[in-house]
Amino acid sequence: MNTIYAENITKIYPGTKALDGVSCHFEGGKINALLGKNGSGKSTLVKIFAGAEIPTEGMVRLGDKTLRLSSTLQATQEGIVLVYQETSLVPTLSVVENIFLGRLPRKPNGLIDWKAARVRAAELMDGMGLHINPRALIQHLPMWQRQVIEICKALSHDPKVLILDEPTSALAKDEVQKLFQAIRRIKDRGVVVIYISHKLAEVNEIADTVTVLRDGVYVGSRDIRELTNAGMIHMMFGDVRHKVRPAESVPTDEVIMEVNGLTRAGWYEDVSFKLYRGEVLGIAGMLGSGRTELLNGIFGSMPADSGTVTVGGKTYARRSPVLMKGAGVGLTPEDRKVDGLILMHSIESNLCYAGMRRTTVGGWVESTRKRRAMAQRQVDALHIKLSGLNARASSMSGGNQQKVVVGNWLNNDPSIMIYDEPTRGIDVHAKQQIFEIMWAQSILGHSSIFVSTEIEELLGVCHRILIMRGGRIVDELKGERLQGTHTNDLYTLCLGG
Amino acid sequence: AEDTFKVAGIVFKDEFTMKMVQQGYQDAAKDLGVEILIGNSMGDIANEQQLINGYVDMGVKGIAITPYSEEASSPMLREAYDRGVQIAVANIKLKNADFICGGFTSQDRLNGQKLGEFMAPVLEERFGKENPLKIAIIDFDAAIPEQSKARYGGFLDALTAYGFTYDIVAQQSSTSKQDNVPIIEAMLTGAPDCNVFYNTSAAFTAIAVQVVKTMGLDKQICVVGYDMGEQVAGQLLEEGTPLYCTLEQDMYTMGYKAVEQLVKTIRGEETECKPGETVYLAGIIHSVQDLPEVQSWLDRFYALSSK
Amino acid sequence: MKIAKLDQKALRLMILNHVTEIVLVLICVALWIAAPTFMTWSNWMNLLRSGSVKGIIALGVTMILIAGKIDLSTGSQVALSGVIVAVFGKHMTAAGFDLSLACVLGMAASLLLAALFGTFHAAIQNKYNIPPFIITLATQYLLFGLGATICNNYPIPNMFPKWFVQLGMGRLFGTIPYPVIIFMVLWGVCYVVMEHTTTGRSIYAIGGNQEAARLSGINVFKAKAVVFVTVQVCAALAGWVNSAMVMNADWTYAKDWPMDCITMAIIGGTSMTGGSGRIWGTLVGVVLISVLINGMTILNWNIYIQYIVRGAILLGSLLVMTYRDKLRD
Amino acid sequence: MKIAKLDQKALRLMILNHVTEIVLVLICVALWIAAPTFMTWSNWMNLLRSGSVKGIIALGVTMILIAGKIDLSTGSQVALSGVIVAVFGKHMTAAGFDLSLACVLGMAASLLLAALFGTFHAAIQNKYNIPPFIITLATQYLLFGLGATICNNYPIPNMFPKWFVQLGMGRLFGTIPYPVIIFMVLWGVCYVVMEHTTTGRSIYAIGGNQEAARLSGINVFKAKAVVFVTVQVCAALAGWVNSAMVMNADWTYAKDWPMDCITMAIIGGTSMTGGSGRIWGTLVGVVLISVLINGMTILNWNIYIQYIVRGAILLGSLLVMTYRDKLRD
Ligand SMILES: Nc1ncnc2c1ncn2[C@@H]1O[C@H](COP(=O)(O)OP(=O)(O)OP(=O)(O)O)[C@@H](O)[C@H]1O
Ligand SMILES: Nc1ncnc2c1ncn2[C@@H]1O[C@H](COP(=O)(O)OP(=O)(O)OP(=O)(O)O)[C@@H](O)[C@H]1O
Ligand SMILES: [Mg+2]
Ligand SMILES: [Mg+2]
Repeated sequence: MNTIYAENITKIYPGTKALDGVSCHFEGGKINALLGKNGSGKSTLVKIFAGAEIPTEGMVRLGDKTLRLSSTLQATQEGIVLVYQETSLVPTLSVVENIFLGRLPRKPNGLIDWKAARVRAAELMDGMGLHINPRALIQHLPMWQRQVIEICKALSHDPKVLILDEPTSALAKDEVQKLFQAIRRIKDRGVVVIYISHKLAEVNEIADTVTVLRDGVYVGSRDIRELTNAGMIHMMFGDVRHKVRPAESVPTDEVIMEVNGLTRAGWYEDVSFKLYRGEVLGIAGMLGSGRTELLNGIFGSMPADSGTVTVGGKTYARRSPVLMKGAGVGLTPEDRKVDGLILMHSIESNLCYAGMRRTTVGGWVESTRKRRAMAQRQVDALHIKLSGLNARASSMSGGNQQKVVVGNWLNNDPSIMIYDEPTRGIDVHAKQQIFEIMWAQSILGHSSIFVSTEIEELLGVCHRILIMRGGRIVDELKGERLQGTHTNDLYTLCLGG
Repeated sequence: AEDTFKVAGIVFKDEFTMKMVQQGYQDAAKDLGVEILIGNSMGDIANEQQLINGYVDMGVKGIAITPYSEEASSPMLREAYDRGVQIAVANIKLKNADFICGGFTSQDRLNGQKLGEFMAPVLEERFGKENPLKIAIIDFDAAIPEQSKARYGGFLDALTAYGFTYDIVAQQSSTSKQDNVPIIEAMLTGAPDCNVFYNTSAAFTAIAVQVVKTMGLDKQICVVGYDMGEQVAGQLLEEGTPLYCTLEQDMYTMGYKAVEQLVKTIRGEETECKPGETVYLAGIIHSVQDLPEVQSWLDRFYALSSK
Repeated sequence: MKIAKLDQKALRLMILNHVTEIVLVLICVALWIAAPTFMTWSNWMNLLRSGSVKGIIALGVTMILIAGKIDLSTGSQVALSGVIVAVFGKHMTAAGFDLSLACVLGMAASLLLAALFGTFHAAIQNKYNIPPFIITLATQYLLFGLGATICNNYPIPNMFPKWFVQLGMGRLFGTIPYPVIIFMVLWGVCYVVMEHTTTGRSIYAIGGNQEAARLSGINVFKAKAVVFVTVQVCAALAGWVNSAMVMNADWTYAKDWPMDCITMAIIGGTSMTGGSGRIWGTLVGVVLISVLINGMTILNWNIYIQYIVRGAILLGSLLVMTYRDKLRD
Repeated sequence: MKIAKLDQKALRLMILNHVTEIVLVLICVALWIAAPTFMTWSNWMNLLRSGSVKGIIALGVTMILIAGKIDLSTGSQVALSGVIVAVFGKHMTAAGFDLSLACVLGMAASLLLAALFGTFHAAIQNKYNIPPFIITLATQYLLFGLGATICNNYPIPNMFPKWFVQLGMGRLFGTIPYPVIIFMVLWGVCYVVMEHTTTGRSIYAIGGNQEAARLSGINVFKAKAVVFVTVQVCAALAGWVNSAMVMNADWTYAKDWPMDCITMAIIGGTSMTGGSGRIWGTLVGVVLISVLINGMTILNWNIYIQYIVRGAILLGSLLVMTYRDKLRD
C-alpha cells in the first residue's frame, strides 16, 4: 500500500505563514478527509503534494521515495493528481480534449488519435454516469457537468494519490452519490484518497480517517469511528459556541417585496412570493433547480422574460442592478472570486463599491475620510481578518473574502439582501458569522433571501423556506411545519420524491 | 559676423530622395565650414514642428528645410524666423513665406509639364493623336496630396496643350511603398487597353515596370516615371524596357544650394536668390534616348552613396 | 535586523514607484550637461507644447486603459476633427457666412461626431462584448475614409479664424503656449475625476472586474461610455490644436499617434490589463517622451537611433514596473 | 413544430458558420458581373500572389491569436528580413563572394534573428506576464531602428540572385506563382499542426485557459515560444517574398501589415480573446481581403472608399460572428 507523507512542511507566502511545520501522512486504501476552517492551509498542503506549490521548508515522501516536485507534470508522473477547488478546464475546448489535456493519445505517425481519445473519454464518463457528446465545448456545459468532467480527467490518470479539494461544492446530491461510488472504487484499488470538504455530513459518510489543520498547524489525525461531529468541530475550531437565531428576530407582516409571475423560459417559471419586513427567507432546491437564475432575475443582473418585482411600493417590470440597488436591494453572487470581488483592488475599495455614493460629498466627489470610515465600520462589524485596508482582496482567505462581499453591500444599507450560496466553501465558524449578520439585519427590520445548496443550513436560520423544483416554487414551509421539518424531509421535498 | 556657427537641415520623410537632399546639406555645410544638425520629421507635421523648435532653442543661426507641406509648414517657420533664425527652403515652394532667405525647388507641376512636353511627340509617334490616350496613374494623394496632384496634373496639362485627348482609365492612390504590385496588377487588369502608365514617384515606377513586363504588356504600354533612383536607372538600361523616361529632381543640388544660401545670407555675402523668392531648378529628364547619360548618373550615384 | 530589511524593501519600492520620475530627472541632467541650450525656458515651452498635443490624447488613453479597454482610432479622429472644422470654414465662408461662426459650428460638429463614435464604440463593445481593439481598428478605417471623403481629399489650409489659430500658436502672457495650458487643465480635470469621484472609481472598478462592478450596482455602460467618449473627444481636441498649430487640415495627419499615446500612458505606469494606472504617471510619461525626442534632436542623433531608444525605454519601463509589482506583493 | 424550429436554427447556424465563405462567393459573382476581367486565371493568380505574402504572416498571426497573444512587430520584421538578405548580398559580393552564397547566409541570418526575437518575446511574456501587445510594440520600434541602421538608410535594390527573385516573381509551370505555393504549403502545415498535433492543441489550450493548461502539465512556455517564433519566422519569410517581388529591400516596408494580417485572421473567424480560431478561416479571410482590394482597384474605386469598405467589412464580420456565438449558446 502507498502512503504519502508530509515531513515538516512549512509554506510562507509574503505576509502569511500558510503552513507551519506540518508533518502528517495519508494511507492508501482509505479515504482521508482533510479538514480545517478557512485559511487553515488545506489547499496549500495539497498543492504542495501536487507540485503546484513549492514548500518553503520540508519535503513530501511517497512510500519510501522522497519527492522534490517542481511541477504538476512531475507530480502526475509520480501518480499524484489533484482536482482543484476552482475548475481548471479550458472552456473553448471540447470535453474529450479537456479530459486528456496535455496527453492526448497519438497515432504511430505522431498525429493525435482523436478516435481513441473519444472512446476512452466516453468510457470514463460512463463510469461517472455522464452521457454527453464528447465533442461538446466546455463553455456550453452547465457547471455541474464541468465538475464531473474535472473528476473524469483526474481518474484518467489512474492515480496512486487522488486529491479532491472540495469536489462537491457544485454537485447535486445524486451526483455526489455517483462521485462517492467512483471514489470508493478507487479506494479499493489501494489508492490514497485525500478528500477536502467543509460538509461534515459528507465526511461522515465517506471518510475513513480525519486529519485536521488549524491556522497552518497540524492538529491531529483520527479514525472516523472514534469521532463525533462535535469532536471534529472541536478539533477544527477549538471551543466554539453555536448560536441560534435570537428571539428578537421576528418578521412583521409588512410586505417589503413582492415577486409576481416571474418567468424565464427553461430556467424558472411563474415564480410568485412575498417577502416581509425583517424576514429571513430561505429558498431550498437541488442543483439546477434554477435558484441562481431566479435570484439574478429578481436583482436584474440576468434577463427575465416576464413578471414583475415590487419593492417599496414600486413595481419594476424591467430591472437592472443599478435600479435594484436604488430600490434598496443587494445581492452577493454565487461565485465570489469571479463575480463578487475586484481581486486586484484594495480591501477598502472592495468594501466601498456598492455604497460608493455614500462616500461622497454631494454625490460625486469622494471623501477619503468617509471611505476609510465606511470600510473600517464593516471590518469591525463583521470581524474581517486582514493585514491592512490597503492590502489586495486577493490576499484574503475564502471566508474573509465572503465577508467583504457582504460588507460591500451592507455599506449601502440595503433593506433587502439576497445571498446566493454565501456559505459555499467557507468554514463552520465563518458560516455562523454570516448567519449572525442575517439575524442582525432582521432585528434592524431588514430582510434577507438566502439560498444554499447545503439545505440543512436553512432550517436553523430562516423564518420561512420556499421549495423550488424544476424552476417552480412548489411548496412553502413556515411556522409549525418548519419547526417539525428535518433535514431529510427537506431533501425529500426538494427532490420531489 | 562670426565665421563658423551652427545650422540645421531638416528633411521630411524616410526616402532615398530625401537622403540626397540631406547629402547636399551636409556637403554644403562642409564646404562652407559650418556645423550642421540633421533631422527627419518622418512624414509627421507635429514632428517637424518639434524639430524646428528644438533647433531654434539650440541657437542655430539658420534652418534649411524640405517642409512637410507648402501650406502647413510656413507658420512654424515664420515663428522661428521671428526668433531670429534664417530659413532656406528646398524641394517645395512655400506659400505665404516672404520671410525665407531663399528657396530651391524643382516645381512638381513644372516637372510634370516637362515630362508631358518631352513625351508628347514620342506618344504621338507611337499612338497617334486621333484616339484619346488611355492613361493610368498611380499617385500618392493619400500621403502628400499637393505634391502628388501637381505631378500628374502638370503632365496631363502638357498633353492637353499639345493637342491630345485622353481617358484616365485607371487611377489609384497608394499609401505604401511595398503594396503596389497588387494595385498595379489590378489597375491593368481593370484597364487592359491602357497605353500610358504614369507614376508619381520612383517607388511606383520600379514596380510598374516589373508588372507591365510580367503581364506581357511591355509592347503596349509606355511607362513614364517620376524621380530617379538606383532601381529605376537599372530599368532604363534594360533591353526592351517599357520604361521610356523619368525625371530627376536634382535633390542633391537643392539641398546643397539651400544650405549655401543660408550660410551666405547669415554671413552677409552675395547670394544667388533674393530673400522671399524661390528659384526653380529644372528637372533633368533621363530617357532611353540617351543611355550613356543614364549610366553616368548611376556611376555618380554609387560614388555618392558610398560616402 | 528585520526592520532594516523591511526598510530596505520599502526604500527599493519607493525608488521603483518613482522610477519614471527619476529617469526623467537623470535624462534632463544629462541633457543639460551635454547641451546647455536644452535647459532654457523657451526650449522647455516648445517641447512641452509639442508634447501637449499628444498628451491631451494620452489622458483619454490612460482612462480607457484603466477601464481595461483600448482605442486605436484616435489618430484618424485627430485628422478628422481638424478637417471638419476647416470644411465648415471653407464652405460656410464661401456661402457668405462669418468665419468665426463657421469655425464654432465646425468645432461643435466635430465634438458631436467624436462623441457619437465614442458612444458607438461603447455600445457595440457593451452589447456584443467584442474586444475594443478590433472594433476601433475597424472604425479607424472608417474615420480615415470619412475624413478623406469630407474634404474631397484636398488638404484645407488657412480656413481658421485668428482666435482658433491661437489654440495652437498662441501663448498666455506671451510665454506659456496655450496647448500646454489646455493639456494641464485637462490633466487636472482627469486627475480629480479619476482619483476623487465616483465616475473615476467606477472606471477603475470595471477595469478591475467588470462583472463584480456590475453586480455591485455600478452602471457599467455609463462608465464605458465615459471612457470611450472621453478618448474620442480628447482626440478631437488634439486635432483642433494640431490643425491650429499648422494652420492646415489634412486627413493624413496623426497616423502613428495612437501607439505613441499608448506608449506615453504605459511609460507612466498604466497597465494594459485594466484596473490600475495613474493620471500623474501619464503626465510624467508625456514629459519624458517629449524630453527624449527633443534631447535626441538637440544632440543630433540619427532618427533611427531615436526609434531604438524609444523601444528600449518602453521595454525597460515595462520590466521595471513588473519587477516593482512582484516586489510589492 | 419543435423540430421545424430546431432545423431552422441549425440552418441559420450553418449559414452563419460559413458566412465568410458565402460573402466571398457573392463578392466574386458581383465583381464578375461588374468587371469581366476579374474572373480570369491570370487576375486570380495575381491577386492570390499578393494575398499570399500577407497570408503567410496571417497564418502565424492566427496561431498567436489562438494562443491569446499578439505580435505587432511583424511589419518591422518583414522589412528587416528583406534588408538583412540584401545587406549580405551587397557587402559580401563587394568582398568578392558569390551572390548566391551571400543570399543563403543572409537568409539564415534573418531566420535566426526572427527566431531570436520570437524567443525573446515569449521569454519576457512568460516570465513577467506582460501583455504581448506592449512588448511587441516596443520591439517594433527596435526592429525598425535596427533595419534602418543595418542598411545605413539606403534602400538596396537588386542585390538578390535569380533564384531568390523567383521566390517572389517565379511561377510553377509558368502559371502558379511561387508565393501562392509557399503560402498553401505553410497553410497545410499549420492546419495539421494546429488540428492534429499535441503542439497545436497545447496552443489552443493556453489560449483558452492558460492556468488550466499549466496545471495539466502542458509546457506553457514551449507553446508560447512556438507561436511567438512562428509568427516572427512567418514575417521573415514574407519579408523575403516581398523583397523578391519588388526586387528591393527597404526598412520602411510593411508598416501597416500587422493590422492588415490581424484583420485577415479575424475576418476568418479567429477570436481576439484566444482559445478559438480556424486555420481554414484564415485562408478564406486572406482570399476575401485580396479579392476585395483587387476588385475595388479594378473597378477603379477611390482609395478612401476602399478604407471605408474595409472598415465596414471588418465590423460586419465581427457582428455576424458575435450573433452566431449567441445563437449557438
Ligand atoms: N498565493 C497566495 N499568496 C498569499 N497568500 C496565500 C496564497 N494562497 C493562500 N494564501 C494564504 O494562505 C493561507 C492558507 O490558505 P489555503 O487556501 O491553503 O486555505 P484553505 O484551508 O484551503 O482555506 P479554504 O477552506 O478557504 O479553501 C490563507 O491565509 C491564505 O490567505
Ligand atoms: N433548462 C436548462 N437548460 C440548460 N441548463 C440548465 C437548465 N437549468 C439549469 N441548467 C444548468 O444548471 C445550472 C444550475 O442552474 P441555476 O444556477 O439556475 O440553479 P441553482 O439552483 O442555483 O443551481 P446551482 O447550485 O448551480 O447554483 C446552471 O449552471 C445551468 O447551466
Ligand atoms: Mg482551500
Ligand atoms: Mg446557484
